[in-house]
Amino acid sequence: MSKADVIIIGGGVIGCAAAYYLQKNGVQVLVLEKDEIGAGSSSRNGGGVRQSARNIRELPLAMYAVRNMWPVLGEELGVDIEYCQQGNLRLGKTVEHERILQQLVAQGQATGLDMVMLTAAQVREICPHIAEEVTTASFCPTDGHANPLISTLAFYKKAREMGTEFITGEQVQALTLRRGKIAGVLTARGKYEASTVIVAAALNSRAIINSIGVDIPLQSSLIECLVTDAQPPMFPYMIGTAPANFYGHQTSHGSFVFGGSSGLEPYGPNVEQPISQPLTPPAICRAVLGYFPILGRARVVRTWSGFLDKTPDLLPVISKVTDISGLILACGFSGHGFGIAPIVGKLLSELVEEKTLTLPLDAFSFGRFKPFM
Amino acid sequence: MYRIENHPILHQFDKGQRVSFLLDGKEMEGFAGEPIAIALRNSGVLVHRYTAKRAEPRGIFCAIGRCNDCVMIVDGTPNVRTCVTPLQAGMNVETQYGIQSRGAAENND
Amino acid sequence: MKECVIRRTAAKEPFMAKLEDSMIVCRCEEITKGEIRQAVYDGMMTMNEVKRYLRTGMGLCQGQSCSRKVRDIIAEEMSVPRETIEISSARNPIRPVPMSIYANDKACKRR
Amino acid sequence: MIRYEVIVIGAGPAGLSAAIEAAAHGLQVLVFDENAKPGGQLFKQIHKFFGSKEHQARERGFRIGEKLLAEALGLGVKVILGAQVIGIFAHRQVTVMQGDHMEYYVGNSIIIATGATENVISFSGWTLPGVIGAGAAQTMMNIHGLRPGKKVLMVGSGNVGVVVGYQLIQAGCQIAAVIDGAPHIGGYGVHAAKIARMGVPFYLSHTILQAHGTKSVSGATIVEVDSFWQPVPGSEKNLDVDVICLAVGLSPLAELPRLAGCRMQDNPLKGGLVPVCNQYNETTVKDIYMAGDAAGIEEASSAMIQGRITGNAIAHQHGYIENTEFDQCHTKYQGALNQLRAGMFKRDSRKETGLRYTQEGYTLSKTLLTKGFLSTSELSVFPGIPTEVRRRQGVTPIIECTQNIPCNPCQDVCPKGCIKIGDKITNLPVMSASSCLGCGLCVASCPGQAIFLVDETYEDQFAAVTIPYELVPLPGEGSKGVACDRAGIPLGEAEVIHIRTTAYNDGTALLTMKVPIEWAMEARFFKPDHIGEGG
Repeated sequence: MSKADVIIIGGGVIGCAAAYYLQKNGVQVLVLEKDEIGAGSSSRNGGGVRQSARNIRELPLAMYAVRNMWPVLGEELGVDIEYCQQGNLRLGKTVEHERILQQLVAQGQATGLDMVMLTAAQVREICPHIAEEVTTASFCPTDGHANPLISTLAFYKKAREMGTEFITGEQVQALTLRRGKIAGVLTARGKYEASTVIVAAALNSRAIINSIGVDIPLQSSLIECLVTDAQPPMFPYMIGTAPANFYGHQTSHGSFVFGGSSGLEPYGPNVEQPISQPLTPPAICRAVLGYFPILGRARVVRTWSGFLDKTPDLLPVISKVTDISGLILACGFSGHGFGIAPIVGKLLSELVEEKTLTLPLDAFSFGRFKPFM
Repeated sequence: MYRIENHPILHQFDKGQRVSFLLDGKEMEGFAGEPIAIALRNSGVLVHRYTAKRAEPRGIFCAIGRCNDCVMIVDGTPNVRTCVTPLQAGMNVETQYGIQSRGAAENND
Repeated sequence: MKECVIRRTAAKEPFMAKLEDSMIVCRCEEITKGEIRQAVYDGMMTMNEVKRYLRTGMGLCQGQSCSRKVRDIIAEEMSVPRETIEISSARNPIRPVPMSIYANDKACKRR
Repeated sequence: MIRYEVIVIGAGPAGLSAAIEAAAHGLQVLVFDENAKPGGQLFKQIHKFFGSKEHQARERGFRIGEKLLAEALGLGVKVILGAQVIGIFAHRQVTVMQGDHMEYYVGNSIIIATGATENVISFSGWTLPGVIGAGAAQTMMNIHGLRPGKKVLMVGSGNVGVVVGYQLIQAGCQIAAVIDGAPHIGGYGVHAAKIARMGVPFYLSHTILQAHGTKSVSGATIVEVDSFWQPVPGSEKNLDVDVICLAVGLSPLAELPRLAGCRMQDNPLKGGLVPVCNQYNETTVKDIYMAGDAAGIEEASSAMIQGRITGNAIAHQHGYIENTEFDQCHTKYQGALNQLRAGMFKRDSRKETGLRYTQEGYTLSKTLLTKGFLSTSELSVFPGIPTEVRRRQGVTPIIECTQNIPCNPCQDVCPKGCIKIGDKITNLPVMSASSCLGCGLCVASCPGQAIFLVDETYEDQFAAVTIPYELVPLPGEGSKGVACDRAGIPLGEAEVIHIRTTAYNDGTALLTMKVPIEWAMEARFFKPDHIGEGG
């Protein structure tokens, strides 16, 4: 049926970003999405654009994106993606919390991040709504948040305008090879040809690449988010806590988005679609109210859950599959893909076009799991 | 003013005690236990709030708590559905501007 | 329907405004018919995509008042039968719940 | 986690009926409703219901609600009010917001009976205060005793529009007009006729263009539409109203079955997105059942039977009744349901164009379908209209029932058997025997208020016309007023010669007025002198 230079499997933020950067360089892209644009984790995450407390091997990607891409992305894509770079505030209440935060700050500073510890008085000054018991906090002023739903759609919108074709409702069943090289993909309706295929289909990536005998270790993990009604402006920061029992922020709309878990999720029913768990929103609410009692009156209007696609080392695979020409993987983002999506998209375009990489991708190689497999 | 004193089928309506409450600082009357919105409508108050984006007036629309158009600030809490929230003596009801009271909304500017 | 295949390529004609574009459709989030039409033109072709792009149905009533209208507008813009446009996903809670009440959950207290 | 055998969500007619049926067979039943009062829409429905005895015909909705509730409680059903079910999770877990906390329940079976939500149409100014749903109007006046305004434009001529229009007048409001985009009145002709004879104009093929006003509604512009729904230039009319009431249909409230993972279908005949159910109202998720409008829009009488069907199926499923009893009950309920679904308003023929003949072959009244009243010339062919010869013999009922509605209280209440409908309850009533006592039971019992008594032998040159009357204040005997015809047009002076009110007639007074004999077949409404004098 269709012919393109590159087929991207997956219309999430990674696939759409890659499509955008490729199409911008004149590469004809076809994106195949089994559901709709941004139906998976891209629309289910908390929207953090964060460098602090990130794995040191992933940090350069986050720092690059924050420095060079996020501040101009909305303008570049022509959509307000609600990027707010006012810092990440991580709160603590106990001596143990303080120790955790100090360690994070030390790590961050060692890698060139402008992180600081705040005293109780300092936290209260920048965030007057916190609970009395909050005694300590770390702060990373260059962190922030954006609207993940709109960001994903913005990449899609711009790529489509520039000429990328998207086909949604089209589930890829297998990859096809010709003379040992990637030749395209097969769907229930037929086949699509391209000599390069990027698999950016989160958990589904595994079944797709399995079709040609390639595998990576991926595990699904359910997490949940909730959103409240609009509240008067309270704080612009991305919020986290030392015990990491919730995270979230106030959106430009005024509503609060919080994510978290009850701890029971791994033991829940084994399901294909993410299904909300009855005990998770109460657990998130209790965690939030422990730090922001003022939000007791805010009303939860919606909750949703999503799957993380976790790898054993919690780092993504952003890599060519060396022994199969034309196959590129971009999956396993392990719950922190949104903040680095722009640079990942750009790097994927560089991989396809065989350009010099803006940043090294060695830490994310497919090959690192080879002995394991 | 809008109360039905004698209904051909339902005759009289069982109402609670007559109580007073505040609307934007002004004393109003209604019956305890009836929805706040009903007491307001009887006194001729139709505008419950002004919207956040266009500052347009809104009031009762569905009257059963579904549409959320009749929300006001009640005792300091915004977004309270007045069509399903029972009136109590001494309640402080405020017209909602966006999600704030008029004073707070003006302080933002 | 998710099974429904949609090919999405850039619109060839420029966006045409209509007389009734200024009319409010989503009462909660004050989204107009024109904004929804523009969103479809921009490539948002499902109710969830329009919802995520514009916030239609994300307000206090969670789409109870507008979802049928939004669906009709999307269908009309795409020139497809309205039945082919799937209603946005249903989500808990189906009524707003104050965080203080959500947190006050007896099952957990009994443990 | 609290377990019940049956959890019912929604204490409306369907939910309560399901609960009663299940509890009567011995199941332990818990019912949740988010409202402060149970009964759902029944408590807003102050009109008399159609149907037959087994459908509780000629009872007013709110009385049926009271009975259902008493019956449920008597059977040990637990009803928790002010309880908002916010989600259904795996294994039929139900999360409920109760007061200041959340509770978790689990049901061996769950019945979702959450009813319907009102549709809206949007037009310029539709967000202004004063534009309300018809349900909102009913809630305000019939629950809280408050008029929603003074003068109302009703948008939509379906049963909800015309019934709520009548109730607005009962509450003391004026109706400026009833409009509908369709070329025909959507509701029962008899409902429309009730307000037409009070002078309410119907504008069919009309839509609302704009609500006027800055802070609230101060007027409305309506406009005629052509067959492509396009406004006809120059046909605009401005109406002086302070309320615009939207009665443009209902949609099933089916979020809970969607959350529960039930397979859904988009069914225009059922009013929108509904779960796919088998004949016992079980969804595609085992042990999750539906009842009432949430499974497809009908009306309260059908909802009650649907509830029974569901409750019966669950009792069988859990081993409380054997196959024979189950089958018998099911057949009985299905039969009652089929009766209600018959007739020209049945749900799969409603949208059919070409409403031209009754099932007996009579030509339908065109003025009834477009203006809300029967013209005298069209009337005479119908079987409920006695001949002139018969009328000269003394008091006789005039049955102005000309559409096939599933309803037969007139046949039931007549002590002399003057009125025949037969087994098929959608048949038009036939005036047969000549032994009318003039008791007026048929007049008061007709939910459509379509039966009148005419006595052309009352006095020389004068006839006595008895009409059902449900307005306040009730005129006294001897008081003067104006007799109006079916279109609400004043004919001239009339005098009230008799008023009958009985508990059995439940609020429907029989008002007998003396009119010149030539108006005997015209005068159908009495307007007391004080009306229209600034009242």
